[in-house]
Amino acid sequence: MSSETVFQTRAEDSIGGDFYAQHFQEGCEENTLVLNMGPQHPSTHGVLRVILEVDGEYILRAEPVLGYLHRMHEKMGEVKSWYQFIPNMGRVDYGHPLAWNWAYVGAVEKLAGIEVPERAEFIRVITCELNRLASHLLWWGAYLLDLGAFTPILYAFDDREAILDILQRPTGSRLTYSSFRIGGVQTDLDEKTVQMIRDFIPIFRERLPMYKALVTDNIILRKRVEGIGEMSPDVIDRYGCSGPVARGSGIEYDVRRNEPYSIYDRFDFEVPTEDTCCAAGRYLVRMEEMAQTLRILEQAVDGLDKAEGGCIMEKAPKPNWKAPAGEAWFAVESGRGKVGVHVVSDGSKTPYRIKLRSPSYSNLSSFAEVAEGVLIADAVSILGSLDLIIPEVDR
Amino acid sequence: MTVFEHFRTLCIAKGNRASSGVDWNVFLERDYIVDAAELLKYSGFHLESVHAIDGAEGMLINYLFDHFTQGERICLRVLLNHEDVTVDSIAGIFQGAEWHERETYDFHGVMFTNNPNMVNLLLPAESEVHPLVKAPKKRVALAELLSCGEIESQAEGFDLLNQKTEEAAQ
Amino acid sequence: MVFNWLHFAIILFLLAGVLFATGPLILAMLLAPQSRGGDVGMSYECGMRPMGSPWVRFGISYYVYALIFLAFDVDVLYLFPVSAAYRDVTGWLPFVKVFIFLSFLILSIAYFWAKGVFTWPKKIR
Amino acid sequence: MAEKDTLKRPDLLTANGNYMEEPLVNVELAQDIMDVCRSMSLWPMTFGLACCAIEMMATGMARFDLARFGAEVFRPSPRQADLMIVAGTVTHKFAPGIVRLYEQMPGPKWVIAMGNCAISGGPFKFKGQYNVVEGVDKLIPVDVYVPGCPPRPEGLLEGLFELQRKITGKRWWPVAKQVGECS
Repeated sequence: MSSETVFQTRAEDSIGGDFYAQHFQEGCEENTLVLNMGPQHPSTHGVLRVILEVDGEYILRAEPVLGYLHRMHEKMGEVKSWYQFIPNMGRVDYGHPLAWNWAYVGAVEKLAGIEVPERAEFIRVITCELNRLASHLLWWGAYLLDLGAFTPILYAFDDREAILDILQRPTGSRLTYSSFRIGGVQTDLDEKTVQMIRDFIPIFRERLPMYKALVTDNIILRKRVEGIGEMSPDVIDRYGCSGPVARGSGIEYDVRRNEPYSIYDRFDFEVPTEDTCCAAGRYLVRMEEMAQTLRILEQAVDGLDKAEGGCIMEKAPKPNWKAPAGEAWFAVESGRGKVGVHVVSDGSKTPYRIKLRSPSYSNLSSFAEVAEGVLIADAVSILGSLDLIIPEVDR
Repeated sequence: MTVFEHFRTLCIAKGNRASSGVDWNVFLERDYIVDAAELLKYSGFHLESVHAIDGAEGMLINYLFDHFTQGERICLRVLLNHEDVTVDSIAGIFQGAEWHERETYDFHGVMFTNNPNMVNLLLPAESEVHPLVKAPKKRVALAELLSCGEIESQAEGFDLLNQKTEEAAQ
Repeated sequence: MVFNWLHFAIILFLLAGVLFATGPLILAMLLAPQSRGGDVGMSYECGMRPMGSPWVRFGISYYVYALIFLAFDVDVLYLFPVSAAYRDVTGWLPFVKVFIFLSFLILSIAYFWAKGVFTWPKKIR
Repeated sequence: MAEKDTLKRPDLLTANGNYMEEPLVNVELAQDIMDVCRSMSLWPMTFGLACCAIEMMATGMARFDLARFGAEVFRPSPRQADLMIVAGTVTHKFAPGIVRLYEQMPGPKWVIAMGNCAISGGPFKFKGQYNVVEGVDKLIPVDVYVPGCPPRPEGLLEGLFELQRKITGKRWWPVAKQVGECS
């Protein structure tokens, strides 16, 4: 069989697209091209697929198509027991899994009226904030890689590895943590881990100015992000965006501040905002957030010694524990925004319904409107500035 | 709860943020959801989530709204019969609702009329399976599932939550 | 014309160049197993089946930019002999001649500038 | 679809009719030399599906440095790649895409199934599941399985060594000591 016949056999049906492309094409203008960006695309950070209608290099319309990584977390919630569902939370968002851990565990604790020991709260804050740093570093490296700068990701992963070395001691894993338990955390922080964190904070604090000099002040980066992807506060409102995306548009909203959970009301930190509403604003907010996270970490590590109680409550729920009937909604701030978990229980061993509200999902839903009329190259910049984690979008 | 002072609601219940995370639970008739969403839009609320709970009495659609500055979480709830799970879309007011509604269609088979793009979002295209719909035997009465808090006002003939209050009284 | 070693070297150089470029391709064709059948021949579009014909209107702005660059690149070639021979000339006449040539280039830049080739809108909607 | 039927061969790689044609010059010595060359410069495709993709990235970064073993050139396009690292969960929706991408890779090509999801569906295999392909080997032939959820970068490196051993028939790198053996 020669290569020509191979080409011919597939040529006829190769222009058909699939259901979504055909559905999308119905609204197309004449002489435009329908182009798939993703699922296998390095700058969509996973398997996001965006169908674009392009006129030359300009995007006339864009429609994200989701579900290429739909992993049935909500269905699993109805099948697994209250405890068995915790590992799922480590896999919803691989960037900041501890926030999801916390959202789920917090919702169940709220439902059952469980009080968590003070020390456990401190450990949760420390590990969660370390994880936030790792998440922002991952975003930073990957975003700059999308924009064409390769070196920063090497620096970012260098620092990230230092964080993972610390985090794998109390959580037992490098990436998909599921160390939170209903009523506390799995493992206590030992002396060495605390010392590692204390050593890490000044080192990382020195790196931040270097990142600023190396990347943030770079004219090429500035040209790629400034004025790109403008999202007015109205857009934020209508799409329900949260986290750095909302703060980059001048909305001072952080769940840790506006709806303080756990012990976040004890810490002194600022909620950085930028009024530029563009990708540069979101970039700067995240960079500033890293500095603020270090501040929280410092205070939390200092407070850990004085905290009372153990790492988990006495008489913590057993594996076949039954939650009381009722419902609870719990929101936490993850690296991407507001994570919400709505648990509904009928009083049995398994949850009746679990709804996971993910921030990336709402942030991404605004993309179709924001990307209208921009260059394809800028669409990459916009997608990156939203900091997408696809498993979290698809769940 | 001044937003819904002059609005036709079935029931308004004051929840407790510390115990259930929602400040106000507002039950609405099916036809009023778009007007209610518009009201909330002008009061500066943003949409957090739209999702359904499959209960014995029917499909309960929850619309969660939050406010960036006031910090008040409102849950609008619409009960739909299992025979006719159709409700108006609020995607015209909160564009972010489009995806949430499509997801609800995927999981629970709830049809949202006037949604601009009513195709499968997460499941494969034209998939007819709605995985989170429960078998009729496994459905539990909503009164047992919900914890709405104190009932402030209630329309006549609305007795979805009454069973719960009786239980609590006993 | 006498065929001397220099010519032979040039031919050798050419041959080596051609081999350097085509050698790996030929080797791969001979030695590598070939993947056949299925969607091998389909154009790659991020793993999805392409939609519609690719023969549509496309953005010209970059190509105009690239063409201008190419044209100027070739023009620079003309300036090399000038710069090599310039130190042997006397008087202003050669300077004026080169300047006339360059002034046309400058005019063309001004023309493209006025046409807006160098500025692309960031957003069209 | 008559032509497609003629494609049916016993050695099909995918259900869609992809197969591998023998090289024109099938001399053993030449192939052996080529195999060593191939195994020492594997070009993986950037094919991060889920969580494992981050560990795959970490493997490519400075600390674990995949470049030491000649596999650091991550290519976004299957046309330039000869190794597909399936790093993450494969869903029914994306299954045709994965098969297509595999078919679009030129020969010779290899597949590493990285992580439990790609091996068997992993944690997402449960009664009543509706969207996850239970193992990417149901779609495309897999050469090396790297278990873990996600595997540590060392695990992926070991998987790469195993693939190199599979291609050349020889292990090229020292074997790590067992835990407890180290003094």
